[in-house]
This record gives sequence, C-alpha cells and structure tokens, in this order.
Amino acid sequence: MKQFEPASSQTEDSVFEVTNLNVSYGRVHVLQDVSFTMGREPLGMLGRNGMGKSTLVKAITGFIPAQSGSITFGGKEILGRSPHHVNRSGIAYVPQGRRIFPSLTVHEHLTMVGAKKSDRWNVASIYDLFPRLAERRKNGGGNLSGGEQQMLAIGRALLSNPRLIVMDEPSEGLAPAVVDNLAEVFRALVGEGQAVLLIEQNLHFATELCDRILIMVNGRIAADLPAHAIAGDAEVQSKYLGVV
Amino acid sequence: MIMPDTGHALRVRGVSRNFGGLKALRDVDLEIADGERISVIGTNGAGKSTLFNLIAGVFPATSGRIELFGEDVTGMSTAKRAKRGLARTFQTSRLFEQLTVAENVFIALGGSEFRGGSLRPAWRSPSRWERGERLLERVGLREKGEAVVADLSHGEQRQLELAMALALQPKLLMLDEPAAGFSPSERTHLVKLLREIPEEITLLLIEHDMDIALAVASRVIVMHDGEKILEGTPDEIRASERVREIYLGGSLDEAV
Amino acid sequence: MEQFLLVTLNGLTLAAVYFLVASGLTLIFGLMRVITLAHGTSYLLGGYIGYVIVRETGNWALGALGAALAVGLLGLVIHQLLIRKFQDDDMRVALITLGVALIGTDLMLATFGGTATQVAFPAALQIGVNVPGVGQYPLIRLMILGISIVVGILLSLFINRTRFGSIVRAGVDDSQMTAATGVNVRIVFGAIFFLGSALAGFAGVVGGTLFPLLPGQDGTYLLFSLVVVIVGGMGSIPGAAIGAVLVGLVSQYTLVIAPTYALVVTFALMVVVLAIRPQGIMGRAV
Amino acid sequence: MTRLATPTRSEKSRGWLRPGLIIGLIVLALAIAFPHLVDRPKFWIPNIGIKSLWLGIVAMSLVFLNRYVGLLSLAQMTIAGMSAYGVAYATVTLGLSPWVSIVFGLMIGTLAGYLVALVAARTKAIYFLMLTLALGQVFYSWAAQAVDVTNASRGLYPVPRPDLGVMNLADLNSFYYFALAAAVLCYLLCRYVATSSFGLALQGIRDSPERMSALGYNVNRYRVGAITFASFIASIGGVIVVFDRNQVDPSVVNLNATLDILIVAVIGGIGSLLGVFAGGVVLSLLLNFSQDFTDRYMTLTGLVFIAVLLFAPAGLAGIGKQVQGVKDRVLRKKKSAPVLEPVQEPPTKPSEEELTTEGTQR
Amino acid sequence: SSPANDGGTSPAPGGEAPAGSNEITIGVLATAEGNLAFGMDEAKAAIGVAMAAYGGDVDGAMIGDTKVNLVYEGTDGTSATAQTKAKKLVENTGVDVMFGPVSGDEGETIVQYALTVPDVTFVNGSASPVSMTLEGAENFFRFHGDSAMWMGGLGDYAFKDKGYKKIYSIAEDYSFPYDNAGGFFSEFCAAGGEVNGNSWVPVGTTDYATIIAQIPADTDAVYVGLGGADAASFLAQAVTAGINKPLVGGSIAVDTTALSGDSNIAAAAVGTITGGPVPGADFSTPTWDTFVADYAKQPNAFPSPSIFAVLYYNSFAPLLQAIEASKGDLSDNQAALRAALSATDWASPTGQITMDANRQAIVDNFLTEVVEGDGGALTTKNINEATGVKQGTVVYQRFDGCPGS
Ligand SMILES: Nc1ncnc2c1ncn2[C@@H]1O[C@H](COP(=O)(O)OP(=O)(O)OP(=O)(O)O)[C@@H](O)[C@H]1O
Ligand SMILES: Nc1ncnc2c1ncn2[C@@H]1O[C@H](COP(=O)(O)OP(=O)(O)OP(=O)(O)O)[C@@H](O)[C@H]1O
Ligand SMILES: [Mg+2]
Ligand SMILES: [Mg+2]
Repeated sequence: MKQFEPASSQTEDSVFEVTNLNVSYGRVHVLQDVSFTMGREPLGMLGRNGMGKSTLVKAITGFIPAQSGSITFGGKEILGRSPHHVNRSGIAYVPQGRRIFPSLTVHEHLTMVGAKKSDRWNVASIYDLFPRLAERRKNGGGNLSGGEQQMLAIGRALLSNPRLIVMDEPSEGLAPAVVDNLAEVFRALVGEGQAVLLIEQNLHFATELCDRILIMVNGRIAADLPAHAIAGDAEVQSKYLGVV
Repeated sequence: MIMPDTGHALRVRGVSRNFGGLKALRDVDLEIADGERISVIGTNGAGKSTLFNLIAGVFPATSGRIELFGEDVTGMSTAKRAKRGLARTFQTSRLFEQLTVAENVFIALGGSEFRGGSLRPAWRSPSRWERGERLLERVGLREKGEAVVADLSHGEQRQLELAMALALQPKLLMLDEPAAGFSPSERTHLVKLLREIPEEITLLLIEHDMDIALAVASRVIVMHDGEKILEGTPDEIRASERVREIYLGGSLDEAV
Repeated sequence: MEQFLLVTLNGLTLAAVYFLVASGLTLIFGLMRVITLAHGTSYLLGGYIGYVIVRETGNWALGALGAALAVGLLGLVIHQLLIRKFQDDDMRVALITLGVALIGTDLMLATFGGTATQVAFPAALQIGVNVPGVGQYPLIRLMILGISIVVGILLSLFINRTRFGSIVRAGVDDSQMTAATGVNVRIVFGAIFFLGSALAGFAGVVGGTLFPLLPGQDGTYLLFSLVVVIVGGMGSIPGAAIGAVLVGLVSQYTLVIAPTYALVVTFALMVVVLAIRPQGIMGRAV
Repeated sequence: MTRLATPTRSEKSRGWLRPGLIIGLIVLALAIAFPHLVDRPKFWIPNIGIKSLWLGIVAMSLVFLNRYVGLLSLAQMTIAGMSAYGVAYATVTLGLSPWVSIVFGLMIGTLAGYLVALVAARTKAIYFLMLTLALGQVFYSWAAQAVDVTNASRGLYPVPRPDLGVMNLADLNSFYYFALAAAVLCYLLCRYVATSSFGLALQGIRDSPERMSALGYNVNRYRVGAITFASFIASIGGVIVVFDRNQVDPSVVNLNATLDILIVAVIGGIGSLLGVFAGGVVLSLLLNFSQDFTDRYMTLTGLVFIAVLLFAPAGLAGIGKQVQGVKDRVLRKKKSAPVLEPVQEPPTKPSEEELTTEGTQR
Repeated sequence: SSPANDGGTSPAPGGEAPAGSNEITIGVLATAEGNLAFGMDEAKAAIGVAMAAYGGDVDGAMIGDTKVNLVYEGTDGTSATAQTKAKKLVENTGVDVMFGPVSGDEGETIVQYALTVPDVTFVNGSASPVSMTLEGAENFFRFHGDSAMWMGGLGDYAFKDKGYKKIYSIAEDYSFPYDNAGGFFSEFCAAGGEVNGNSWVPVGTTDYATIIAQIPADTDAVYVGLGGADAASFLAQAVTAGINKPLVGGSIAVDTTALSGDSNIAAAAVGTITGGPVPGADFSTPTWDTFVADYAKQPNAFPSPSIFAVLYYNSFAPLLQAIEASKGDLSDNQAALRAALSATDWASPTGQITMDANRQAIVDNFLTEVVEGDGGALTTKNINEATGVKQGTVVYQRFDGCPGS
C-alpha cells in the first residue's frame, strides 16, 4: 500500500483512497486509472453527464466489479467486497435515482436500517431533519413525490451512521429551500468530522459544502481544485463543465 | 354548460385528488392559453406531479373537471389524451430499458402515427428512424443511438426522457423536472431547446432549477400543500416574500 | 342446519391444513417473490419423513419436529446451491425449483412407493368430541385447527413486529440497495427459505396425519397453496388465512352442492378473485 | 420481471439476414429429409418428429409471450388442448368435415385465448403466471368431468387423420410435412410480428406500460392482441396434437403436459423462437428412450432441466453464443487487454458471486 | 439378454415376420410412475410366475421351439404415455405381441391403437372398461372380466343375503367406477333395491369428511367406488367420522393395497362386502395356492398378490399357452396364435377361463368380506362365487339413482 501522509487532524482510520481504478462495461472502458485520496472532509465531484461519476461511486459501494485498481478505507481494501461489507466498514450510499423500495413504507425504510436510539442518527432525528417524511410516514415508498423520495434516500443512508457518506446527486428534485437546509445540515456534520463524497450537478450546493472539488472528464480526474476556484470562475466552468 | 373554447390548451377546474387521507391536490384551477409557457414551482410534495398525472389521465381526479383544447377529457384514458396532442415526461424516467435508444424513440414516434398498431416490419420505415435520429441529435444523444437504455448514465436517460415527449409532436408539452440530473452545460442547452420550441406548442414545466423555470416561463404558478398559492410573472415571483420564505430559502439566493 | 355447521367446520379444519402449507409459501413466494414450484414436494417429503420417524419412535411430535428440521435444511441447501445466484432472475429460479420438484417427486416415488400411507397418531386422540350444534366431531381435526392458528399468529408477529419483514421486502425490491444499508441479503433469504421449507415439512406431517401421503399429493398441495397465497394476497399472513378459509369452505360447500365440479370451482375462485382484484384480497397494489 | 434469458438487443433494420439464417436453413433441410433418414419411420416420425414439432409450436407461443410481452403463460398447452378438443368435438360429435373441424378448433383455441386475455391482460408478472396456471386447472378439471361435451376421462375419439384434398394426412409422411409446414409458418408469423412496429410496441409495453399509454398506445389492446396471437399459434399446435393422437382426453391438458411445454421452452432456450424445436426433440427423446437407461425418467428429465438452467440459461439455442463468450473471456485473460464481451446479465444488478470472483484481488 | 432392446438389430415389426418364425417378442406395458407406479413390479411378478413354468424368467423363455423375448415399457397411467409407449414397442422395438396395460384410461386408448395395427396381437393386462372388447378390434383379447362383471353376484347378495334395501353410492368420477357401480347397481336394482343418492367425487379428493356427512340416515349401506389412495383416505376418515353404516366395496376399494396401509381403518372396513376377480384370503385351491406361493418368490412382491398381479398372470399365462399351442407360428397375420387365444379354456388359479365371440373372457367372480384376522390385521374372507360370468353389452356412463333410470 502506498504510504499516506496524514493531514493535520486526520487519523489513519478515516483515510479513503482510490488508486488506479479501472472499470469497463463490456468493451467500454469507462473509468481510466482514477486515483484520489480524501480524509475527514467534504469532497465534491463534478462532471458532465455520462463522464463516469456514478460508475466510480458504484465501484466504491461494491455494486459493480472493477477490472483493476484499489479502494481502501481506513487502510482496509474494500474493492471487491459486497455492498453490505462496504456498508459495515462505515460507508453509506445515497444512490442516483434514489432507488427507494416500492414495497416499504417510509417508516419501514427507516426502521429496517436498525439504528439505535443512542446513535447520532436515529429514526426520530431523521424525522426532525425532514419533517415532510414524518407527515408521510405510512406512505408507500413508490408513492412519494420525487423530492420526498430523495429525502428518504438521504435519511436511509444517514441511519447507517457512516464515517463516510457517498452521495450521488442528492439535490436532484429537491426544492431550493430544502437543498439550502441540507447544505446547512451537512456543514454542521462536517464540523463534527463527517466525511462526505458528494457528486453534484448543482454547482452552488457543491461549492457551498465542499472545500475541494474533483472534476471528472471522460473517466479521468481532470482537475482537483479548491471550491472557490470554481465557484466564481466562468473560464474553469466552461473548460471542464462545458458551461457557456 | 361550458362552450368549447378553442383558445385554451388546458383548463383545470376545481380539481382535487386524495390519496387515502392525504389531500394531495385541493381545488386547483388553471387556465392556459394556446402557446403559453407556464412554469409550476413549489415545495416537495406540493402536488405538482400529481397535477400532471391528473391532466395526463394516469389516475382520475377525486373531483373537478379537466378540458384539453376545449374538450372535456375528465374521464378519458391516457392514450386518448395523448392522441389529442398531449405529451409528458416523467419525473422518474420511464423508458424501455431493454431496447436501444433509437428503438425507444422509434416507438415514441409511432404513438402519434398509427392507431391500431402496424404490422409493417419496423425496419421498413426508414423515414421514422431518420426522424428519430434527428430528435436524438436535438437532445444531445446522437452518439448513443445503438446503446441499450439500461446501459445509459442517469443524465443520458433524462435526455432520452425528453426526446420521448418531443417525439409526439404535441400541442401541449408537459415536462416534469426535465433538468433533473442534467449537468450545468446540459441545462444551458435545455433552456435553448425549450426556447426553440415552436410558438404554437403550449408548454407546462415543473422545475426546481429557477434558472430554467423563470427563464422560459411567461407565467409562473406556485404550489404549496396541494394548493395553488400564487400565480404571476417571473419577476413577480422573484419578488414575492412568500415564495422566498416557503420555497426558495435564503442562502442560495444567487441561484435565483 | 346441523349439516351446514358440520360442513363449515370441515371447511375450516381443511383450511387449517391449507394454511399451514401456504404459510411457508407466503414467506418464500409471497414475501421473497421466489416462485417455488417445489413447495408441494417439501410438503410430501415432510410427510414421509414424519411417517418414518413416527413409525420408528411412535412419537408424533418428534416426527413433526424432525420433518420440519430436515425439510428446512434441505430447503436451505437448495437455496444456497441452486437459487441464491439467480435471486433476481425470478423466472429462472421458478424453473430450477420445478426441476427440483420433478426429481424430488420421482425419488420419493422410488423410495416410498406409490401406495398411500398415513402418519399414525396416538389412539387416545382418535376420538370425537362434542361440538355444540354439530355433534360428535373428530378431535384431531380441531387440534389441527388450533395448531394452525398458533402458527399463524407467531408468524405474523415475526413478520410484522420485527425488522425482518421489511428487510425481506426491501431485498426483493432491490437487493443491492438493501445490501448497501448493511444487510446480508444472502443470509436473510437463506433463512426465509429454511423457515418456509420447514413449515412445508411440518405441514406435511400434519396433513399426512389427516389425509394419505402418496405421489401426486405434492402437485395438489402446491396448487392449493398457490391458490391460497394468490387469493389472499402475496406476503400477507392474514391474507393467507383468509385465502385458506375461502378455498377450504368453497371446496367443501361445492362438494355438497356439485361434487363433480369441486375442483373447477376452487380454481375458478382464484380466477374470479384475480380478475376483480389482481393483487389478491389482502395484497398491496404495487 | 418475468423474463428468463437476457434478451435481444435491437432487432430492427437487420431484417431477415442474420448469421443464424444459415444454421436455420441447414436445420430446415435436415427436418425435411428426416423421414427418409430414419430406419423406422413409423416410430420416428410420430414419436419424435411430429411430437417435437407440436411441442415446439406450443412452446413457441410461450416463448413469444415471454420474450416480447414479458408474460409467462402456463396456459399455452391448455389453449392447444382447447383447440384439439374443438377439432375432436367437430369431428366426432358434430360430424363436420376435416377442414371445417380444423377451422373450428383454431377458432375455439384463439377465442379462448382472447377471453383469457381479457381477464389476464391487466394482471402482471407472477399474477399472470398464476392466473394462467389456474385457468389451465379449471379447464383440465372441467374436461375431466364434463361427460356431455368432453366425454370426461374417456375423451373424444376416434379422430382419424383426414384427407385434406391437397394433402392426405392419413399418410404419415404427409402428416409430418403438414406439421413441419405448420411449424415453419408459425415461426415466420412470430418473427414477422416481432419485427413489426407492433412487435416493437409490445416490447415497449413489456418495459414500461405507463410510458406507452403516455405515448398514446392502448396498452390493453396490444396485450390482448399479443395473447390472442400467441393463442392462435398454440391452437395450430393443438390441431397437430389431436391428429397425432387420434383422440383427445384430459391428459392432453393436465399439469404434466403444461410443465412439458415449459421444459421444452427452457431446454430450447426461452428467449429463442427456434430453440423450442431443439427442446421438443430433447424431451421426446427422453420420453421415448430414457427408460432404456434408467427407471427414473423424471429424475433424468429434472437433472437435464436443472443443468440447462444452471449452465446454459439461454438453452440449447444459446450455447453457441456462450461458447463464444467463454472464448473471449479466455482470450481477454491471456492478453489482459480490455477486450470484453458485453456482460451477460443485466449489468445493473450483478450477483454477489460475480462481484467477488471478478473483483480485483490484491 | 433382450435382443429387442438394441433398436438396430431387432426383428422387423410382427406382421412382416417370416412364417414359422420361432422367435416372438412380447412388449409389456405397465405403470411405472404416478399413483399406480407399483403396476410394473406386479406385472413383472406375474410374468415371472408364468415364465417360470417354462423355465424362463421375466426377460424370456423357450416355449417349445419358440424363443419368447420380453420388452418392458413403463407408463404413468395416462392415455398419452400409453399411446407413445405402445407405438414405440410396436414400431421401434418391433414386438409381435403387445401385453398390457394397467389402467382403464390407457386400455381404451390401446384398443383404439390396436385397431390401427391389425398385424399385432394385443392381450390386455388389467384394464377393465366394459367398452374395450366391444370396439370390434379383432386382434384384441381380454382374459379377465370387465369392471361391471367384477360386481357380478354382489347386487343380489347385498339385497337378498344382507337385506340392504337402500344403498348410497360414493364413487370416483371416471369411467372405471361408472362401469363398476353400473354393474353393481343394475343387479341390485333389478333385485328390488333402491339407490338413495349418488356422490360422484373428483379423483384425488382427500377430504371425505363432508362427503361422509352427506350419507342419509336411513340408508342401509354405502357403496364405495373408490380406488387406491382415495379408498384409503375414505376409510381412514370413515373411522374418525364414526361412520356406522356397512360398506359395499367397489372392486378395488378394499384391495390388499388399501388394507395393508398403516392407518387404522378396521372399525370402518370390517364387514365390507365386495366383488371382484380376486378371491378372499381364506380361498384355497391347489392352483391358487401354487400361484400365491410362486408369486411370493418374485422380487418386490407384496405379501399377497394384488388385483393387478392376478389379472396380469391370468392374462399372460393363456398367451404363453397359445404360443405353445400355435408353435410360435405368426404367419398369416398371426392367425394360428389368435385362434389358439380364442380357444383358451384354462383352469386358472381363479377358476375356468373361456372366451366369448368378442375375445372377452367368461370368468368366475368372487364375493368377499373384510374380516379381522389373527392379531387384528385386516383380511378378506370368501363368501360366495359366481361362475361363468359373461360380459353385458352396456357401457355405463355417470348415472343418478339406478343406472339407466
Ligand atoms: N399514488 C400515491 N399514493 C399516495 N400518495 C401519493 C401518491 N402520489 C403522490 N402522493 C403524495 O402526494 C403528495 C404530492 O405528490 P407530488 O408527486 O404531486 O409532489 P410534487 O409536487 O411533484 O413534489 P416533488 O417536487 O417532490 O416532485 C406527496 O406528499 C406524495 O407523497
Ligand atoms: N451498465 C452499463 N453498461 C454499459 N455502459 C454503461 C453502463 N452504465 C453506464 N454506462 C456508460 O458509462 C458512461 C458513464 O456512466 P455514469 O453513469 O458513470 O455517468 P455519470 O458521470 O454518472 O453521468 P450522469 O451525470 O448522467 O449521472 C456513460 O457513457 C454510460 O453510457
Ligand atoms: Mg451519474
Ligand atoms: Mg414531482
């Protein structure tokens, strides 16, 4: 394993590291030698549609196999482990497209994760975070509005009380005020030492929450920039993100 | 008795919808003239998608009446409404996952074309495939024509979702958060595409991205808790304290 | 009137057997959405195992327990070896269990022969008791009714009062995402298969005490339990109970009114229920 | 949900010219020569040849529904049986002429399929499977009891193979070619329908009925149309059944017969319209010859069945592709270059097994 | 050792065999799957006994100068399989003579098939529908009574000796019980008896509680036209339901297979009278005793021969005798063999067997009663015999009240 130099306040056990990750779908080589390292920090990732962001996330969470490379968390290899192992090693996942269980009610979604009352996140605190969910607690997951589903997906992930939460476009479908609120909540969490890997299309949300942002272009990490360098810089935005 | 009114693409009168105990929509009225551009915004769970579903006929209204192009369609099936010129996208993509992108669009193009179903071999309709290709080009998916939909990225699926609705060449186009999942550059592209939509087509748009919702609309409808609480021009909406309070929030002001 | 009550009671006690068989299927098929066509085979095998144990030891309870365990374990093995990998491919799984059923049926025929056997039960229980309004009624049938009710209550507590039910349903909807919440889906599904098969094996001993065990009963019980689960609504224990009672009563009443068409009417019941309410009586519309 | 094999990429624009065509033609040539190749035609033609053909035709109707409509029907043999009963009733009870009887049988089967479709079109996946299973049982129980119409367990007989004018089916060879022609016709019909816009629309409905209605398609009407069409195909099989057996009785539509069709479809490859005939040949060979090796015909059938499901999920028809896939994988390992075959399973949900075996080991 | 098994070199189909051929292949059909799966074992036991008389075994024997080969095919008791297997034996294996099948459904199909292959001789196994020998198949022979004949004498006995005036009928709903009940009730009604209700239940009914509850209080006895497992369930439930009417058994209702089951059915079964081709356990004649003893030596034999073993034996032995008498001459469409079969006049273990013009046997029939033997085990006692029972001309259908009323 590559030697890692701990950043100031970080301990070895929360270091998340991706090294030379390669993933192909059939003949399509989607992720090409992706490498990055993060600690207890919020890390953002931006990129146009179809660049490979979700592919990276799915490889991390054990949803799809990789051809080569390594992903370690706290020094342990997690690449090739099944999703429940990855979860138990402290990584929770908010998938793109929400992937709510249609046959479960809101409440069942939250209770099935099995968080204890004493945990940082428990069913009650999720209801506090998203009061809308509390109102809809008996509703079937498939019958929620898009935004409600997104809240539920986030709540479900938080209930694992992860050390690292991986979120794939969590702001999709959320009303601006909710996104706003979410940013606040996560900023607070980050303050408590929560690690966040955030894939986003919402530039503002990403730059509000994250200090450091990776940009993915065609399956490679094209840039690793401080957030403020992107937020205000139209040139950077147009170069990497095609924003005109 | 209401006389047929050809000037209105859509009229919704006193429509309500309950799900069990939940009043998802409460007595909503809506009048949209031909060629109007309307954005519908509102909190999560406000009933926007429900309104779309009622207009499209996915499920019946608990009460109220819906008129399309002057015709009462309240009890009409989805398919019949589609044939009268209504097209919509779904907030959660509904695509033909096991078929290719091109085939998806091919099928979509057929919807407005034939009634009973054609037994002509599909490959003998070259013009329809070509039209499909042009459509894919418009939404930025030209390269992906032969890809199976299940293999697309989320954003790509959202692009296809849009293409499917455009394929119908509708008179009334209803888009449910078309930009969701789009990257910033695709969003710019979307705005352009929406602006290019021919004038005679009526547009009804749900969107949480204010850059889009306010940019293309001539009129904005704000919903909250199943009710229409406000209606106005984009500028009026921007200025509204109420909208800011319940929907837009504070810290992301720059987004507006 | 007395006759009507008697037939009704017969229907209810028959329903008790159907319910026991179907309760295992409610888990495997209703909850886990694995169409197991080997459920009738589990029933019959359980009956035969119980028959052998009771013959050797003379202990009915031991036979029932042994059969449940043995069939449950066999179910677990089959799940781990043949089914687990294809969990998401429900048709393939259904067909694999069909293959298992073909083989199981044939091997049971080779082992136990084609003649009917029945599980013995203590002579002390072979008595009638006086049921008000009906008269003398076989005690054993009433006991089986009691057993079914207890099993039903325990099972529905298990499914509804623990996280287990939610986890299984989530696993069926999206097994990867369920795993991503930290659940080992493989173990959960294996457990369901064990429990469902064990219930079928247990039901085999109970059913084999009332009715004969012989080739062909596997198919019959598979069909009846499928009907019960479908009519009642998949995955719902109360639904299975309602389904069992309906099927039991309908089949007994038609035996009185038009015995020739008893089977036709029973299956027609399912067609009618599905035509009116495609998700079954207690099923959730998905 | 209710689909077995991973399907079908695009089928448009390729028309009739596919690599399979050549293999198809060779098989067809063999099938035509078959009566002259076997040493005991009076056994081989009916017991293997004709039986495989009607098993295949009925199974083809099942495969069609499964692959293009996403429905697994267990009523296909029942529909075929209804058609067979129709022919027998017209011949034996009504004393109608052969042509009229055949048309009558086809109408009964197709009409029954249409009625089933009206009830079943709204139900989905598993419910459809169960509904068709129940309908099959209803018909079986009824046929076994309705003395006045079906002559109960004794069945209707004799139904001799008729002289159709153009063809005298009493002659075994003619009957075989009649069945072969029917099989080819059924295949062409299924393919034609599948590649038409109608067929594409069916696949659309299979994937997303909501979207199809939103596009203006009348989903129910399409489903009913497809089920009725498949019933027509099955009915053709039923006509051959009744002439093959010269009688019809409830055993034609019992549970075993229903399962036989499923077995044929699976062994042949449930995604393949032609593979069914291979499945038919395998099953009829097993039925006729397994006893020469073992007393346990069912066990043998079950083992073959499971083996196919485990190791060749696309059936005999898919083995060619599978071999190709294995070759590619071996090549890939050698070169370690990223030349990969498309993943076989839907890539959105790889099983845990694949994940652990294909994931990188370090 | 069976040359017929290797398809390639086996003899050509029967009719084409050269005159004076001294090799005959017999194809045997018996059930090897399904409820009657033990049929094959019983068939082989019966054939084994018959062949042993010529120094042969189940695979073959020399009978005079004729080499007799046997080939077996198992069925599942349905007509479809019987048809397939018969065709295989005739057309692929090339047998000269077909022997079998077991069940009535199969039998009716096999007769139809026999009509299409006139050059093969068919000897029935144990299938007993009345219609089979009324179809005019010149090449089809049956050496035992049909299921109506099996009740010969019982109707009179029930009415006169037992004094039953009213009988309630519970029978399975298919062709065998139609004939069987038809045979019984036509005699019973002719004697002056009355049928006070029929319950035709679907085959495979397991829960008889409700059927039993239907039995009217004023009935004198209950006719039980159930076979095998259904009979076993009925009897077991008759016990738990406390049925208190005497039973009249259809021919297969209280067969050894039902009585040898483990369930405790004594209370219901004892006293049941029944008719059929198999004598009671106390029956003893030299030929019968020899047969039973020989049967017991066969592999897989039951404690005593079932009805299937008796019928297969009674049918197979005349076939061997006819082969012997005709010296294996198959020429001229097996004319000599068939003449010899028609001329059968044999003192079988169950009495004299002769043939009528329809190639249907004229036989003795036995009336028996179920009694409790030593140690409480159930057994049957011979109560009467009807000699020279001939076939009637009625093919029975499902009926209400008395047949034909
Ligand atoms: N089929 C249904 N059954 C029960 N409740 C439903 C159903 N469909 C929608 N709802 C509820 O109705 C309310 C309105 O939902 P709708 O989808 O219209 O919201 P929306 O305005 O589109 O929200 P979003 O912006 O989050 O998409 C929600 O609270 C939702 O949970
Ligand atoms: N299962 C698959 N099989 C084949 N190709 C796939 C598959 N899934 C994704 N792809 C392709 O891989 C590329 C990367 O997809 P990915 O989902 O990682 O993109 P993304 O960056 O998350 O895009 P988006 O912003 O649209 O979600 C896309 O071009 C997509 O078409
Ligand atoms: Mg993505
Ligand atoms: Mg919405």
